[in-house]
Amino acid sequence: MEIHIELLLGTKVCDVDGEDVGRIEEFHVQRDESSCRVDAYLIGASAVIERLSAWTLVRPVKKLLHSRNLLTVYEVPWQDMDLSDPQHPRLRIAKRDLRHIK
Amino acid sequence: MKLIRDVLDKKLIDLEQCDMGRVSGLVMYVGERSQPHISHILIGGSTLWMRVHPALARVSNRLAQLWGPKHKGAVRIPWTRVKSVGRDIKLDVEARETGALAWEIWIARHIIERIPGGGKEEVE
Amino acid sequence: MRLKRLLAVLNQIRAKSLLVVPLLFSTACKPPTPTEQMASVISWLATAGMAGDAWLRHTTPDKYTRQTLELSHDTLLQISDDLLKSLPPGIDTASLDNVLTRSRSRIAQMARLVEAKNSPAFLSQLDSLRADQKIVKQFSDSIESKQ
Amino acid sequence: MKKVLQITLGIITSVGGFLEIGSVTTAAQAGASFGYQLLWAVLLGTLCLIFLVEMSGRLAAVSKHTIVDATRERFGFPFYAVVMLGMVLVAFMVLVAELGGIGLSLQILTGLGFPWWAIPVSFLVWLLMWKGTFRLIENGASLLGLVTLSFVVAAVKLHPEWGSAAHGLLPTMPGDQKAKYGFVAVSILGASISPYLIYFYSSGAIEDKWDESYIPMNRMIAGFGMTFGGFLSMAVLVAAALALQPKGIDIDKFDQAALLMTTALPKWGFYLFAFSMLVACFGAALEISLAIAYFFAQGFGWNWGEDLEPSKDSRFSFVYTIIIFLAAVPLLFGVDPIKVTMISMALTAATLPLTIVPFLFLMNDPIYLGEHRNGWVSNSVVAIIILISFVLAAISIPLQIIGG
Repeated sequence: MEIHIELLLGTKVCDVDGEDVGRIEEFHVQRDESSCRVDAYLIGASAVIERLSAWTLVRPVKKLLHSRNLLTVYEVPWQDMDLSDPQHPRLRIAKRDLRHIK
Repeated sequence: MKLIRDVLDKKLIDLEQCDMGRVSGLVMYVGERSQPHISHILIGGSTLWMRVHPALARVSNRLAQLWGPKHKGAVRIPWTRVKSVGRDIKLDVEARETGALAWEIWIARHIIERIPGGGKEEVE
Repeated sequence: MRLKRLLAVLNQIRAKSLLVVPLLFSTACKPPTPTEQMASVISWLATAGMAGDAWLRHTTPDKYTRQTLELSHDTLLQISDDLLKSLPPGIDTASLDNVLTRSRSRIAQMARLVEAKNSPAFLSQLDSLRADQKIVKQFSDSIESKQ
Repeated sequence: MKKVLQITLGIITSVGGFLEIGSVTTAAQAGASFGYQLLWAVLLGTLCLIFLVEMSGRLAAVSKHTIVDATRERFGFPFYAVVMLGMVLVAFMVLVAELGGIGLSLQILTGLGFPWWAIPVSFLVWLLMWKGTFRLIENGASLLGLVTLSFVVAAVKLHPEWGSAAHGLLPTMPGDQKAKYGFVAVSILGASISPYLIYFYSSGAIEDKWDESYIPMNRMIAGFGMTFGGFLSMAVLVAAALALQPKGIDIDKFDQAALLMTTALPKWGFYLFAFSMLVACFGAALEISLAIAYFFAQGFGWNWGEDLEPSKDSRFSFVYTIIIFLAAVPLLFGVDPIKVTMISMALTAATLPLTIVPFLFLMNDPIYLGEHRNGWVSNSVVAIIILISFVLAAISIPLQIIGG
């Protein structure tokens, strides 16, 4: 099945129980000789920072606020994402089992 | 590599260093069990306007039917033709043959060349 | 938490909502007060005077001078009509109307004299215009004090 | 030696290209209505512009991307589309105003009304774009633009009181006419911080093939060029404050502005004004048409370059051709260019955040700029400019309605 990345960008994602997780904001891909495989999806408002390449700007603010959980990004491995309905992507796992990065 | 930051909206350059537009969209192929991969790069057409609002995409399609080059819809370039991803994205294709320059050539032939001093679009 | 909310808000501002940026706005102005209208009158009388001075020194083209004088005349006519209707009580409307009408006809006369290249007559009109300008200024001061 | 020449040329270009109908009208209006009181707005606008221009030049030199390229890449097409809508609308109105300014200058010189000039003037602007090279447009227009230095001569000859002029560099509130004061202040800022100038400058850096070695030069050109340009605006303001304010002349029409230098330079003042405006508006019209075409071409990834033959970048040439002739239409119907100027300056102010917010992100991007990223000084300045831009955006339209 073909899915348009540019339209998937910004769609809301629910977890397996129907709980709101956030929006898809970025895609981790692995590129080799001829292919480009999607490893993981980054979800959550703060993933926008990733996409804007704005970490140098945000990091000092984060440091200033001494908070670890301030900017959370969920990284969802491709196996855990169900894209059978591209307009309503669902996780195959629960929100609490998700991995935070940064 | 990050797809939105490093690929989407980047400029595409062909074998002869000719600008051939920007990445308007990307097609991901999702199989039953296999790992999803990027199959095509999309250039132009209503892809861009679809990103803003579906209504704009409809308008752009309607207008393209009334006017412009024959080649309609977005140009699809297989990911296998990507040579490198850096400041710009370099492709292993010739822009003219992909249809990515359809509008450029159409406007050159129908308008610009007809104005004195416009020059010829094609190199002899 | 603030930052997080801000980012969430930023995220929500997608093109769809941004496109609703209000583009149409009215340029309608509120009606000018008598003080402002008097300022305009003075401005245009002074414009006519200054354009006249420059013409007498032969440093501006005839056509420009005539057009500027005509423009002053027309603009003054327009402002005076509205002004005289909205004056505060206690102002001698009749004599203000009188002096405004007089200066307008002087300006119109000056425009004709430019065409005839009659500098001496132009100069005498200009001097009388100056005198009228002073009277208008007094009116303006008393209007301002009554507001 | 070559560098010195380049810097000099760059500075001359910035000075010669600084004044246009917007900055002259707003500065003259400020001087005529409020004396020296609004000098601070010119100073503030110029300072903001210096920083923004320097940054856009640095981004282009290091990353080979203009602000427009980078905005599209980082913020995506939907955001770019919104900026495009705002930018094109405002720049189009400014172009109408500049073409009208040329027409008005010719009108006061010849007596033939400006609507008659709309078509010939647009045609001439278009012809220069069609046939000319980037160098010709940039250097030719701005060398001629040096005639605007006559405003400085006029201001000095009127013997300003330097003390009270210096006092005007600090913001003060006026006794009365608060709405008008605010409106003129916003218009001055809108005229100074003109997005098209920033887009034009950074595209010029690409056309001239700048690289990292140009960073110091870029700083000099931005700093000195814009400072001198700011002085020119201040000179207009001072001249208006001395020549027009005592007589009570407000500037509503171009014919009144034409009297600006007749007291200071009795013999040549009128013609110098007309010629300065003619040249300045002509240069600005060229720059704006180019900036609009650059904006489209860079955003969509088309071929572009003012030095290419039109058919080699047909979409780019098509955009400026269409836009220049469309801009003549309102003038044909006799729309007053001064009114268009005032509305477009307020609109520029209203859309400033769209142009400036991306700067904060782009200038901190390690991928684009590496070690040449903004330091904390520049970042604080950008933050302040963003703040100012939001305030301007919020107040410009209400002020336009009550004070305009």
